[in-house]
Amino acid sequence: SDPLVEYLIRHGDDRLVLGHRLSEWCGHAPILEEDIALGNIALDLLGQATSLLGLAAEQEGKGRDADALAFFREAVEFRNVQLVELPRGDFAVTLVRQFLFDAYDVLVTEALSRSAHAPLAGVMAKAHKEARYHVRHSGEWVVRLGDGTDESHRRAQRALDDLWRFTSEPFLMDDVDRAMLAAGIGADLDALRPRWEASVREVMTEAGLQIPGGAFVARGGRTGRHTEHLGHMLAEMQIVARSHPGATW
Amino acid sequence: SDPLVEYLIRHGDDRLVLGHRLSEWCGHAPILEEDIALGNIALDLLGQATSLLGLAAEQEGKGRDADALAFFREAVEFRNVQLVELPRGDFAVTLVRQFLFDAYDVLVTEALSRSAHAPLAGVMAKAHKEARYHVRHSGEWVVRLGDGTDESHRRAQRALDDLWRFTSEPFLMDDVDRAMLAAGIGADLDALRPRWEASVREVMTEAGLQIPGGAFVARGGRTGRHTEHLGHMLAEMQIVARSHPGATW
Amino acid sequence: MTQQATPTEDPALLAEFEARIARGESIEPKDWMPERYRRQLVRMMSQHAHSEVVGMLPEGNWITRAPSLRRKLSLLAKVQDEAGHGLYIYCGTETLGVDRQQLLEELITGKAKYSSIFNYPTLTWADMGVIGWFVDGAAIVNQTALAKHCSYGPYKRAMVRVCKEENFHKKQGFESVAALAQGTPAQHAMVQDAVDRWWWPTLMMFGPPDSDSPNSAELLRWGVKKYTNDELRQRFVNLTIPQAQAVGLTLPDPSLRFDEATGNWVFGEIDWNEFWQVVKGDGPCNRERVAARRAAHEDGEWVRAAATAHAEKKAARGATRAA
Amino acid sequence: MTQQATPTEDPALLAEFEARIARGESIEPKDWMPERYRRQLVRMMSQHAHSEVVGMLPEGNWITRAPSLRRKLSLLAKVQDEAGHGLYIYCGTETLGVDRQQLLEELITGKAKYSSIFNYPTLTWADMGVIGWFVDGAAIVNQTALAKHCSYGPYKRAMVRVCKEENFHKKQGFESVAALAQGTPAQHAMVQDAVDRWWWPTLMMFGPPDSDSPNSAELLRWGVKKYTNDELRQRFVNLTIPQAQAVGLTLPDPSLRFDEATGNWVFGEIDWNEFWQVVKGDGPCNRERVAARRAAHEDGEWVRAAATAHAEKKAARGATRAA
Repeated sequence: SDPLVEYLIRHGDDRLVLGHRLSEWCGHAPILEEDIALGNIALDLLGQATSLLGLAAEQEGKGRDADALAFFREAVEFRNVQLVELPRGDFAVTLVRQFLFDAYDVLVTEALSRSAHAPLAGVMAKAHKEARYHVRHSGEWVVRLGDGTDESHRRAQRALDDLWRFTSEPFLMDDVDRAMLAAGIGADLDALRPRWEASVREVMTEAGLQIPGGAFVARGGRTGRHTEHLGHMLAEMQIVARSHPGATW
Repeated sequence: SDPLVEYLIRHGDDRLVLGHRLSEWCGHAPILEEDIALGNIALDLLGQATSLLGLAAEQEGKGRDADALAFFREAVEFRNVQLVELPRGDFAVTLVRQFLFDAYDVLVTEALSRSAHAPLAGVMAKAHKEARYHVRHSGEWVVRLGDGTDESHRRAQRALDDLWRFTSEPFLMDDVDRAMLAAGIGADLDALRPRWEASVREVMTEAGLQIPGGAFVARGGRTGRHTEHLGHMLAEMQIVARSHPGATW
Repeated sequence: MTQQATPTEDPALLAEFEARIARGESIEPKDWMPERYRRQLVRMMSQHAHSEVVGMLPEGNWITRAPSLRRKLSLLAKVQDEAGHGLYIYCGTETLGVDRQQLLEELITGKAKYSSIFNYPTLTWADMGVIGWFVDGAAIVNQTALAKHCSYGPYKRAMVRVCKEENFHKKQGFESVAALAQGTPAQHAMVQDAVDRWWWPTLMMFGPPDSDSPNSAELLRWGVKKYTNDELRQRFVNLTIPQAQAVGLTLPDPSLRFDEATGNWVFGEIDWNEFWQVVKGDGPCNRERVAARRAAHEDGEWVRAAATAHAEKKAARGATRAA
Repeated sequence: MTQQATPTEDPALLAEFEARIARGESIEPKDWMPERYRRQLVRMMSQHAHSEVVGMLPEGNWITRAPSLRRKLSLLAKVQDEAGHGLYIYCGTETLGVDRQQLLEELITGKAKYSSIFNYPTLTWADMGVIGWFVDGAAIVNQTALAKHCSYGPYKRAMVRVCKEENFHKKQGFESVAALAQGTPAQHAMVQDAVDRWWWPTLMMFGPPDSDSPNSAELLRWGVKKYTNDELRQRFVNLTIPQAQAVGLTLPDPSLRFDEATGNWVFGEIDWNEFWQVVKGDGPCNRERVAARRAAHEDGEWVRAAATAHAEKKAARGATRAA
């Protein structure tokens, strides 16, 4: 299949799934100001997803639209990285995961804002501006939690320990990435990885958090091999749409 | 609509929803023996639900079957009492809720085993035998938890405090119940209530648990006015079936 | 609201206060005001803020299940707006000397009042459109009057902002309702069922009948109220019924009829027993709403504690470096 | 498995032991047995019990989403059977002097081994049928041999019971697969995708190739093993491929061909890197499986403590009354 379609769906799915996970906090955050902040980040991500999946559907040319992709694909057809589909956990899990993604997002959106595919570049230029706000917000929280109380430190460290193995997948390049890079459309993820590590180490040091050892790399999302979490998330996300096939809303 | 169909659906839905809630424990119970016990109770309840919804669909005569009723109705069309749709919570919530239902079940299945509607009587006669095992199992656990450790007592008391307001609904009689009772088909729930209270008080006393005061009665499930929990439960339960309308499995 | 004994207000100050209001002047935080006026505003504003915050729950319940990306973003943005309104109005209550922490405490212990409508559960996707149409619609009828006439400056200005956003929400809600009403038979049935469940509770949002509302005279004189409960209720009904007719939906009221003479839609008897039950705390999900707010607060305690601890550490380091 | 130094076994006892086995006699718990034999059985039986228990998780993952009542009950009953098998075999290990608590501790700390197949996630409903067909099918090939030939009485008898139930599960699994394969295009695609994901991991269930299995000779002599890994793997492949063909499903192996001379289906190279990764703990969801068992255990601590406390109170009351 068309690697460009695949590529757009990957990045669209990352933001759809992560935006959905963030939206689960609505009405349940520890402070009203954070309900608003997390909601705003979710809106940004879901907006990006809508654009990217729309571009993918158009490029695919089979009459699907962004909603068809979002609400009528099975879990094995989704192409997000596993990192974003993990349950939101407690506030530490959410913010540590968010920071790990935001630090990547700031880099990948910057790279893709220079994509030879103009519509993609446009979406990513806007996304980059949003990512800069996101990473500041999540980075500040990682520091607050890591360097807050004993309890917040413990929760943040546990979150980091549990999430670390999922942080390689966003940077793994395969044939699709290489084809896109060669075409001037995609990002050089290999080049982004060390920059991501540097910025993550800086924040973790300030937060007093230890980056885990261990070489195990969790992967598979980019080819539809997800964790068992995604299916349950999609049950909730898709139930109304699936219950009324062909309806408009 | 036909009160008999309504009646069969009510009792079928109670057991479908409660059986589903119990099945959520599979693989996660505190002891392997309890995984088996809860699973067996779930099997009994789901088996009863299958029979009752099958009878309802037959009586309705519109070409639906038990699966159509279970997997293709909306939350507002379900007729279970609210008690059974509440989340499973911790082990205390599950077992206290189970006991409160089982104590009712033992009585209502006995009454309905004498129903003038022979198929219903048959299903309920078998269900009554099962209910006697269920209530012994759940009653023993309520005592173990209430009269176990401080922590188990606290959890059991909190469960009882939170669940009590949902225990009136199974006994509330409306026009459907009165029509069924008049036809010799249904149970006299008013007559069952004091017997239920007596057996519940006995177990709670042995367990050292206080029956809450407060007159508020939660209700609405029998007419489709559910809590917000049922919709989320059905999203999970129905997603695969709904994603493949018309398919057989 | 219980009438509490208040210190005898200086009659000269009181007269000047009432004259200012009669002249249409705004009362600002630093101005003199009768204690009963201050209490009334605190009650109204805190109830409004609590309502915005609690109101996030019935709608937040459906964000994860919104059936299209546009509706998902739209609903999330609506709930965001509500959070923002709550925040803004809480800040407004602080201008009247109220401690926000105490307000939060009252909410999570079930002592605070908030709009009764949010004690009803959202059972289908169609409830989202109907809430925007009915509930925001009813709130707008109430708040438009406040935005024009409320004598207390901070609250009046808050109402202007809130109304603007809520008008947009109502429009989007009605648009969703129309799409459902004109959609598939299942969608039409879904939205009709939602209308049947939300209509009467919405009419109860305007409060008890005028015959049952003891404070009205004073509130009208002090520019806290401009119209009576029944007047606002009737205005909402007159606005809404033609909208329902336009999209082929009925209201669950067999008594409904249009009175040519008054130009009013005459409607049936409201079940005031249900109203008082819900206000008293015995509605379908009062306990669940309070429990959800309390859980968010308690589960989030360690987060707030971390933010405080970190801020203190930062300040201490700053002080050390400065020293 | 590391070879540990064992006490020198009495050669006369060892000879008699091996003669009994050669005569086809059962070794029972109270009989003399070499320490290495005991350890081998403990290893096999505990791994089997752990596998049953961990195996509840990938299948339990779909009970709440089973798309028909019959399938829901069937899947729940299957997982129940597995729990029962686990319980039964844990009791069997106790006959060899093992403490069940210690076995549980090893499982939740990630030290215990269990069948590698359960470290793969179940991603669609079709995985349920394929697991019954492939995984129970592979287990049966292995366990049928044990049920006929295993020298240790308790384990042999357990295998007879287990095989009977697992044959039923395999039948139901294949029946589900057939229904999907012959169903809608979406169902066919779903089950084909499941087959493509589960085939190679299933072949890995039979363990490393014979060339890589150091213990085999002794195990064969002691009646703990009857057939080699490769023999059992080939038997499974020969059984299964015609079944796939019968329902129009392909296997994800372009090398597959039938060899007339041997009557075997010749298959491609297994990725032994993947096998060792998974065995080592780095499969797709090893960590998640162990974490789930640990969570169930830790979250349930207060329940077990309550049961113990209550039993003690009852006993004390009984003693008091008797006194």
